[in-house]
Formats: sequence, C-alpha cells, structure tokens
Amino acid sequence: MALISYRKALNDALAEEILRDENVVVMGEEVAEYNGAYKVTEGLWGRFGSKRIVDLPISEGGFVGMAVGASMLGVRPVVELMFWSFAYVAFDQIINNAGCVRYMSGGQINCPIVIRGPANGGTNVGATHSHTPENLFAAMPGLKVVAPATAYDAKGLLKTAIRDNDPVMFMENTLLYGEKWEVPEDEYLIPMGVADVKRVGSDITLVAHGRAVITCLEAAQILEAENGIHAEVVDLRSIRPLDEETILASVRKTHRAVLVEENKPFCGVDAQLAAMIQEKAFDELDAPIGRISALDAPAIYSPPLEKIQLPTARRVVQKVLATC
Amino acid sequence: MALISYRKALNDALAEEILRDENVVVMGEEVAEYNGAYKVTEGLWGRFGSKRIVDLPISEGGFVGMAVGASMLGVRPVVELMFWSFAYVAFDQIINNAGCVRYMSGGQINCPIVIRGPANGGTNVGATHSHTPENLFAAMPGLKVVAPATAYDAKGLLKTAIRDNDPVMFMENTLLYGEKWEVPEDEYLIPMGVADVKRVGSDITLVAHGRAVITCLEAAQILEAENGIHAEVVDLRSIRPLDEETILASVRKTHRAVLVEENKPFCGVDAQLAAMIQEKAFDELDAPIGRISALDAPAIYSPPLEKIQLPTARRVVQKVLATC
Amino acid sequence: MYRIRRFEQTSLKAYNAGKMGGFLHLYTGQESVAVATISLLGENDHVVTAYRDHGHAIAVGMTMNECMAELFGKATGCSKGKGGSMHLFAPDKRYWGGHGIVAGQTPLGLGIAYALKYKGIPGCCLTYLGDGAVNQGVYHESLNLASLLSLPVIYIIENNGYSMGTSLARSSAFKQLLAQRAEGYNICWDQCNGENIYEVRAKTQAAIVRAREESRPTVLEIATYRYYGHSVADANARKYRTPEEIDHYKTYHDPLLLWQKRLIDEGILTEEQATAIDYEARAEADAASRFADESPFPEEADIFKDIYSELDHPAEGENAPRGTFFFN
Amino acid sequence: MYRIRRFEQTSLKAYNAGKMGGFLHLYTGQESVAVATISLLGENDHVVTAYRDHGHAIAVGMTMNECMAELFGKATGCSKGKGGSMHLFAPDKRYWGGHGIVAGQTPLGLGIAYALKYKGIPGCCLTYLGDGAVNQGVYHESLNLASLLSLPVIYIIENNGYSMGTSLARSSAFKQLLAQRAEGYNICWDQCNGENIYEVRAKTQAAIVRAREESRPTVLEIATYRYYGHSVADANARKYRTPEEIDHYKTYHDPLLLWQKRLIDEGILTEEQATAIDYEARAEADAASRFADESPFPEEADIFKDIYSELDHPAEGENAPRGTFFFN
Ligand SMILES: Cc1ncc(C[n+]2csc(CCOP(=O)(O)OP(=O)(O)O)c2C)c(N)n1
Ligand SMILES: Cc1ncc(C[n+]2csc(CCOP(=O)(O)OP(=O)(O)O)c2C)c(N)n1
Ligand SMILES: [Mg+2]
Ligand SMILES: [Mg+2]
Repeated sequence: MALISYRKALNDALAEEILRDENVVVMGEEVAEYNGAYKVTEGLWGRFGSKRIVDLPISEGGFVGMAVGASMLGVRPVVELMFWSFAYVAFDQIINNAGCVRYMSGGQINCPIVIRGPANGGTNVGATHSHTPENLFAAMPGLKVVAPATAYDAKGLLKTAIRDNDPVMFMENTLLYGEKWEVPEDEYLIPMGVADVKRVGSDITLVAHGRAVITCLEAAQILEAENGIHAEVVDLRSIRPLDEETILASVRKTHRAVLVEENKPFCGVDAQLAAMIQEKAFDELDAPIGRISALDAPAIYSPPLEKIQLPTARRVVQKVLATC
Repeated sequence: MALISYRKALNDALAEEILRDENVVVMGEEVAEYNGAYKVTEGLWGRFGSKRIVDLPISEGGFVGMAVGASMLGVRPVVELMFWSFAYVAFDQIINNAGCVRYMSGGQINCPIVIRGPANGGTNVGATHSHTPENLFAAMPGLKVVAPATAYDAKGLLKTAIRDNDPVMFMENTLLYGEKWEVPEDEYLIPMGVADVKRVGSDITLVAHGRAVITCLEAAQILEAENGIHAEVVDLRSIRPLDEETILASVRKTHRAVLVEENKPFCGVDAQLAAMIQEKAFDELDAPIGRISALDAPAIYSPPLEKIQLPTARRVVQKVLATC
Repeated sequence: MYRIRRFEQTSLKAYNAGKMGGFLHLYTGQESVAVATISLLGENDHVVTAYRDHGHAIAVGMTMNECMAELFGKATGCSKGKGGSMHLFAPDKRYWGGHGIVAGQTPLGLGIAYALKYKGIPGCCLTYLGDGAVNQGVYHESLNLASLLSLPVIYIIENNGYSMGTSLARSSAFKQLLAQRAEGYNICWDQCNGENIYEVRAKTQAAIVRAREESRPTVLEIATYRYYGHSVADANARKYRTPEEIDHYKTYHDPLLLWQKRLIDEGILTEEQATAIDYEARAEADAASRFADESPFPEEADIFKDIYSELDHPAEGENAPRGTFFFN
Repeated sequence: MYRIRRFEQTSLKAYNAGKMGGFLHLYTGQESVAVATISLLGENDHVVTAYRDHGHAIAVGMTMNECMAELFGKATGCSKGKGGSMHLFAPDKRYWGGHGIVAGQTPLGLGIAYALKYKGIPGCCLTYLGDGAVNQGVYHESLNLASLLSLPVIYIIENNGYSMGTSLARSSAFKQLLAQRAEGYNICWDQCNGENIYEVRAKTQAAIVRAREESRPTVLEIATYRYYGHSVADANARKYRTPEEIDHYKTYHDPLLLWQKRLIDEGILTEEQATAIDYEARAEADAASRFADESPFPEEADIFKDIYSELDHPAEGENAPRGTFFFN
C-alpha cells in the first residue's frame, strides 16, 4: 500500500466523490484558485473547474447557510472552514438550520452537507484560532461529528460523510496534514459510528479521537517499554454517532480507562465518555476513569507553553501509572 | 419575608445595581419602551430613562460585541437576550471577544459584562427557540455561567454577576418567571461557585441546576412519601465556577447520585459532573451515577410531547429507584 | 386571501381555547403580499420565509388541515407536530419553511437559488423577511453572495412598520428605504405598496424575469401592516402604536377588502361570489379546526424519529437511494 | 513609518530564524495608513484593529521591545506571550488590539465609542478593517447600530486589494467603492489614497471632528497595498498577483519613500535626517530582537493566570476595587 499524507487522502476523497456524484460541490474561502489555505483542495480547481470548486468571500454565516439551503434540494456541498474556529460566526446556521430542519419538518427535508476543516491547537495561533469544538456540535442531536486520526480513516470517513444524508461536521488537524499512513489504492468506505482499536492491549484502555490518538499510541509504547503495561488504544473516529460498544468491550477487558482529548475538559467529549462508561460498566472498573485534556485555559500563544498545554504522551503515561 | 416572583427578583436586582453603580446599563431588544419581552425589565425605562435602559435592534452579534467593547472601558452592560437560543448569532462575539480578551491581553483588559435571558424548553416554541446552552458556554475558560432556580438565588446571583469583573452568562427560565419565593428586603449577595443544598437527605444525592432543581425537589418529596427514600438535593446555582466540594461532600454521605438537567445529555453539564464525581469519589460510590436529561432530540413542538421530552419528577423517581 | 384570513381567525380562536402552545404570529393585514407574489410562481420557483408563515403556507397550496393540525401539535400536521406554527414546511410544494430565527432563512433562500442555478433550472427563490430582520448580519452576507455569485434569489422585505414593539425608525438607520441597502451590493431593488396587488405583481414579475433570465437577485420592499400583536401572547399590541393607527389601516387599507372592491369595480367578481368565497373559506377553516382537534398527538417514540435520515431508513443499504431529494 | 518598517523586517528575519510560531501578517506597504490616521488622535481617542496589527501598535506608541517579545512568545511581551502577533494590546495607550477573527473587532470599536458617549467624553474610536472584512455580517450590524445610536466610531477600511489570495472583485459586490455601503445606513463616508498622507489626515480629521462634535460615525476607505503575502506562511504571495504588480507598487507607490521625498521636497526634512531616522529605527528593532531573544518564556503556572479577574486578585474582598478600568 502506498504511503499517503492525511492531506492527500482528503484530497483524493474529494476528487473521487466529485467524480462519482455530480451533485458534490466543494466550496469555501481560498479553496479554488489559491488551492486551499492548507492545500487540502490542491489541484481540484484546475481539474474540475469553477462549477465544482467554488471560492467564497469571508462570510461564513452566509455561505454555510447557503450551502444548507442548496443541500435541502439535493446539492451536496462540502464546505471548507479555513479553521473550525470560524464556525462560531456561522454557529446559528449550523445548529438551527442544518441541525434542526430535518426534525422540524417531520423528516421531510434532508440536509446532506459536510462542513470540514482543521480543528486543533498546537500551531501557535492564539486563542481565537485554536478552538476544538467537537463537543459543542456533538451535543446537538441532528448533527454528526467525525475526527479522523490517520490518513486511512480520513479518506474513508470523508467519502462516507459526503454520501451521508445528514449534516456531518468533519474535523481535521493541521498537525496531521503532512503525516503519512498506508492507504489502499482501491476504493473503500469507513462507516461512521464504528470505533477502531488502534492497538490491542490488556491492562488499560486509552480512548481518544483525532490527534490525541497518536499521542496515546506514543504513550502506549512508552508504557510497554518502560513499565511493561499493555495499553489498548481505542480511536473513536466518529464522536456522534458514538460506538459505545467497542469502548465498553475494551473496558470490560482491561478494567481501567484513561480518556485523552485535545479539547478543554469541561463538558468535553471525554466527560460524556466517562459518564457513559461509569454508568454502563460500573462493576467492571477497578479504578476511577482518568482524563487528560488540554490545560483548562484559552489556548496560549507562546510556542513552548502551548506544547505543554496540549496533552503530551508523558502526561498520559503519568495518568496511566496513577490509574494502574 | 415577602413572596416575590423570580421575575420581580431579577427586576429588583437590576434596579438596585443601576442605582448603585452609574456604569451599569441594561440593553437589549424590547427591554425599554416595551418593558421586556418577558417583562423582566418592566418599569425600568420609566424609572431610569433611555441612558440606562437601551432598546436595540435585532443584531445580537453586533450589540453583544458592542457591549463587550464598552465593558473593556468600564461600562457594565447587562445585555438581555430575548432567548438564549439567539446567542448562536452572537456566538463568536461571546466566545472570542468576551471569553478570550482578558487572556490574550495578558490580563490587561477586563470584560465586566452580563448576558442574561431565558434558556429553557417547555414552552412549545420549537427547536430553534428552546436551546439550553449552559454546557456550551461553561466549556469555555474565561466565561462564567449561572443558572438560578429560585427568586432568592436569582436576585443574589444577578447582583453578584453585575459586580463581577468577568463575563457572566446568566441563564433564566421562562417557566419560573411567575413563580414566587421568599426574598429578604435587605440587600444580599450570593457568591458564584457556591452550591446550595436545597434539601437535606441521606440516601441519595440529586444534583441539578435551574428548573431541574424544582423537579428534583418534587421527586424527593415523592421518594420520601412513597418509598421512604431521603434524597438530598444539591443546586449548583453556578456551573462555572463549579462548587465540586459541596457535591462531593453530599456523595460521600449518600454514596449514590442521580444528576438531572433539562439540557440534552451528550456533553451536557451532568456529563462533566459524572466524570468529576467518579474520579474524585470513586470509592464512595455504591452504584453508577444516574443521569436524567431531556430526551436526546431537538425540542419537539407538540405540547404534550415536549412535557415528556423534558425531565419529569416521575422519571427522576424511577432512576433513583433503579439506583438505590 | 379569504382563506388565509379565515384560517388565522380560526387558529386564533383555537389558541384562545388552549388548543395550542407557544407562539402564533398572525399574518392578518399582510395577506396581499404572500398572495400577490406567490401567485406568479411557476413549477421551478421556490419559497422560504420567517416565522410569520401561515399566509405563505396557504398561498403555496398547503391544505388548512395539515397546517391547522401542525399548530395543534398533532401527528397529522405537515411536520407531524414537530415544528409548530413558526416552522411549517411543504417541500413538495417547494415551500421550505417557516424559520424561527430572525433572518436565519435569508441564506437558505440563497442556497435554494444556488441549487437551481447549479442544476441549470431557470427558477427563482422568493425569500421573505421583515423590516426588523434587515439588521441581521447574515442577510447582508447573503446580499453580497447573491450579487457576487449572481444567484436568482428575490428578497422580499415585508415592511409592516414594526419589529415586535419597535417601530421602523427605532430599529433601522437608512435614507429613504430599507431596500436601498441593496445598492451597496450592486443589486437591483424596488418598492411598492402591498395594498396594490397589480403593482406588487408587476414588480415581482420583473424580479422573477430578472432571476430566471439573467440569474440576478432583486430586493423588493413591500409596505404592509399587521393588525394583531407581534404574536398572540403579545398583550402590548396597542402600546407601541395607537388604536387609531390600527383602525385607520383596517378601515382604509385592508388589502382583502380593497382587492375585493377593486375586482368588483372592474367587473371581475360579484358581491355574491365574494361572499361565497368567504363562506367557503370559513367552512374550510372550521373543518380544519375539527380535523386538527380530532387528530392524535404523536407517540412518545416519535420524539426519536426524524433526527437522522439513516435511523429513519434503517433497511436501506449502502447502495440504497439516499432519501428523497427534490432533484430525484 | 521607518520604525514600523524596520520592526517588521526584523520580525520577519526572526520568524525565518524560527524565533516565533504561528502567523506573522506584515503591514509593510500600508504603514502610511496607521501613521497618518493615528497621528491625529488625542487623549480621548481610541484604536482597535484586526490581526495585521503591528503598524497600529507602533503608531500608538507601543515599544518595539514589548511588541517583539510578544511575537517571540516571551513573558516580557505586551500580553505576556499569551496573545501573539495577531493579538497585541496596550489599553494604557488606548489601543484595544489586535483581533484574529475577521471583522470581529468591528463591534468592539462601536462599544468603545459607546462607552465614550456614555461617559460624555468627546473622543472617537478608529476601527480598522480590511477589504475582505466588509463581507462579515457583524460589520453591517455595527454600521446600523453606529448610525442608529449615533456613536463616534470611525471605520477605516484599509483596502489593499486582496483578502488572502482573493482580489477585491472576487470577494465583494459593489458599485464604486466598499465604503459606499455606508449610505444604506445613512452614514457619511469618504475615500482617499493611503500614499497621500496630507489627504488621509484631512479626511480622517473631518471624521474625527464629526465624531467628537456631532457624535456621528464615518466610514473612510483608504486605498493601500501590502508587499508581502497575506501572512509569512503564505508561499503563494505571488500566485494571485503578478511580480510586476508588486514591483510597480514598491517602485512608484511606496508610502514611506513618497512621504520622505515629499518632506524633503518641502524642506521639512533633510536627507541626513531621514537616514538618521532610518538608522535609529534599525537599531531599535535590532535591540528589540535581542531583548525578546534574551527574555524568558512564561512559566507553566502562567497558563492558568489571566483567565478570571478574581483568580488573579484573590486577596481583594467584596469591597475591593474591581480591577483596573479605563475610567478609574
Ligand atoms: C435572532 C433572533 N433575535 C430575536 C428574535 C425574536 N424576534 C422574533 S420576531 C422579532 C421581530 C421581527 O420583526 P420583523 O423582522 O419586522 O418581522 P415581523 O414580525 O414584523 O413580521 C423578534 C425580535 C428571533 N426570533 N431571532
Ligand atoms: C471569520 C474569519 N474567517 C476567515 C479568517 C481567515 N482570514 C484571516 S485574514 C483573511 C483575509 C482578510 O482580508 P482583508 O480583510 O482584506 O484584510 P488584509 O489581510 O488584507 O489586511 C482571512 C480569510 C478569519 N481570521 N476569520
Ligand atoms: Mg416587521
Ligand atoms: Mg485586504
């Protein structure tokens, strides 16, 4: 299998779906002529032209709403947000229009829109540009939320998201764009709502999504090498729908869990997971479920400090040691 | 003590703070000449005039941002949102400007703004108008979130919020506006970050905020009368800052907890509480922490159905019985 | 127009009898706007509006039964009782709602126009908003996008002089007209009075032609008036305006009576026919009220339906049709 | 202007040497706008801008040291290393940032103007935004509010022809000028070319007088040009515009050289003085770079400071002063 970057995997997924379905249209700021702020859409405008790859002005509320409206008629817009942080100026359109129109119409209206872009800290761009809002959107019934950790998952999940009939919030990570993974040549899809055990282990369950999965894999290696602890790493891949069963199966095996996310802790995704696990696997737990999140402050700019603010493999290791 | 409605308590708090501090200004849609969509500001315009009570057009993003800007210089705006649901068009201004400016300026800038209004379902106004976003804002370090359950708390907390130097999201409930409680004549303040044990009990801890506290008190009565179970009811009052100690002290006594909120469950406030309790009082728990939230769908319009969608005392009772 | 008026009068009665909850934003006094504009639409034209949506719903051809049942929160309502008064939908009639957030529908109308252009369909989307809604940012973003992308959207500002209790002058800064802001985006705009149905139709038709033939947007401001309060709950209806003002409109500017008189004067309609139309509308509304009353509420399990497409259609496999779309 | 230019050249060098992270949006080419407008401000006038904020920061009187240290993420930075390049602040100099979200600062400027009017202070707030920012809804909401409430805010559109890689024509629909949209809100507007400092000052002064004396807003569009890419990371700088276009500007329209020449022509400045100013600016920038380099990073514990006022001042009781406010 070829080694493909996360960025290229996304790019391939877009190209394949554009070719497959004439209703798929990619839109956003700088996605066409400029080839994308982070080059995820590189080459697509040259290949598919201005009908399928559309540059838009800095009006996220307006164009997300426009895409929602177009999707109601069956166009399948894939809207790039240059940063997920900018979703906040489009928040009402996402929550109330994309998220509620199916329900409020009694199921008469579909809204097959994908909103995608990077949602991460760690690039020293300050608090306004470093939001990780997976918990905010996953809190809304009607929306789906996906956060792939590898190129393989990114491609398979993006293709599924584009074919899905409901609004999917697709959260990428600029720190992963350049990383490479094995990706098959042949077409494949990855369903939403199916977590992936990225590493099998017996002593403790680490649950994560997005780049935190990579941090967990690193921590697992350290734990194995330094402490002889065999950690299992469960990658959620999609946050809503959530694959509770895979998480619970792992916890039933290891009886311990540490949850890791790059978001802030308060009402984060891992708060939900901890609540769920303790409710559904209470008697299986031999220790409190631990959590490692970003340190609970707005994202700091200072580069060395921001590194510390985000979860590190060392912090995960320490938490595991305290839990085991 | 006089019996005062929740609405009147808020109104009194506003009037007292307007008199006390010349920098306090109340603003929002229909707050002045119309006396407020829900009459919380009734009479204030007549009493204090157009400088202190300001009507604004339907531009929540613009005027919340304006209030944030004014607050940076030391004006203390109390901004009414007709519904907290409308915060979504002002989301960026709240999160990035109110929530981050102190941090990003290294503590140089204060933002003493209060944003208040009703945040509740149960009034048959459909999904777009029934959002309960306490979890979304409490997720943001830099913001504070308050949700009083009684007239007494509403008054004391609103006065504190207005005097606070940080942005406070103050969430009321239209279903409580007309309800009455005893409120002292003399001035009093209630600090944020101090939960209130609204009912003492020994068998189980019920934790709630806002109107769910009333539901819990009702459930506690039923439990006592029908099942001989003595439930303790802890009212958070403020969600951020959160009084973890009072919750934990209660759980250490009862060894069981059911968390109740009117918000949707996924990444709700009670997800955070459950995660926190199991982590900090793991060995104290004799049963999984139970949760009762709104049924996880957009708010349904149909009046009898919406009643079922929100937590009812009966549902709380059943959960307690399953937990005890 | 009689159908809209009688539908709303009946719904108001039902509201006061406790048959429904929440809000009820009556369109009474503004009927001519929806009727005159929507009467021009063809099979490729679409409609989207705000929460004051009963008039448009009836005008696009929705039945009183499905609308009234929705107001009652019944399973037989157009949205199965899930949307309520502010959120009526009939995509089969190219009616895309009914939206509760002020101006939230303005980019949706743009998107519908986008879809039409994308598919090469020569249609348009009439997108209604109030005089208070023009101050929401998303409307301005939509204007820029509409002009920049050259989309066949027609924004119709129903200027009834008030947003809740706030008069036009207290909510908007402008020179002569709200529609004039369109100039800043290089969009054609016009204005007319809702009580002159011929004029409304002529100016709407010009916008429709511009949309269909040139794929260019228009902003059309239509002066109108609402008789009731902002919503039914709005006891203040007569506080921010005088009873005289309301009576003056009812007496001299009622669009229904003016149009009836005009048609009779022109010999197109007889008094008897008018009475018959009114009578039928009343009967239809009464029947709808009974229908709604007798219909069942949704079941508790229905709360969890209509959230996600795939959960509603669990049988459909990977290659199954992806729900129903307008284009299919 | 030399100080701004040299500051940025030095910061670019430091960026390329890996001394800072994230973005670096250089103002080079636009210096005359900040300098000409801010030079008119008095002690009651305020400034707020977007992420391209170094020029305004230096113009209001911030030291190169505190700015450079902020770019380096050091504890000695104006924001203690917490804000970074896009988020410089100096409230003591009435400089309220430095804001990363496009147009997010536009209602803040309005609010500052609101506060001035509320306190009866005859000042104004210069609020800068880019040509791409005019398409954000919150700016339009701000225009309406500014006019309706009659606030002394001055919006300065720094039209450098591009928003990232998108030219003006591809981002905005308008007739002649972006500022013209102000008309729809009954706001005075004007335009000028940034390279003519006398003109910029005259038109800004008119707006300032309007603000201070009539408490009315203004929108002023100033034509300008940026030499570098949108941000330093922007390798595409020369893709969406030709090298000739950039060279043409640098050669014929450089605001610094034009102003220097004009002052020399007018006999106000000598060549030697100009050289000395430049030399001093370079030396100051170099020193700032060294200062920043030698300064310590914040401590880990600092991450948790500056979030909440009360946590930063735990000793203060109920009756303690409530932090420092501008009015106190
Ligand atoms: C974003 C938002 N803010 C406030 C409201 C509350 N609200 C509903 S309708 C309305 C007045 C709108 O007036 P206008 O646009 O003139 O329409 P009209 O009611 O006259 O038809 C207000 C303030 C809302 N629904 N959404
Ligand atoms: C809401 C939002 N959307 C997008 C961005 C990304 N972004 C930053 S600057 C910029 C271009 C702005 O151009 P303009 O307003 O002309 O200012 P200039 O960079 O030319 O100074 C974009 C798209 C952002 N910061 N905020
Ligand atoms: Mg109106
Ligand atoms: Mg620009």
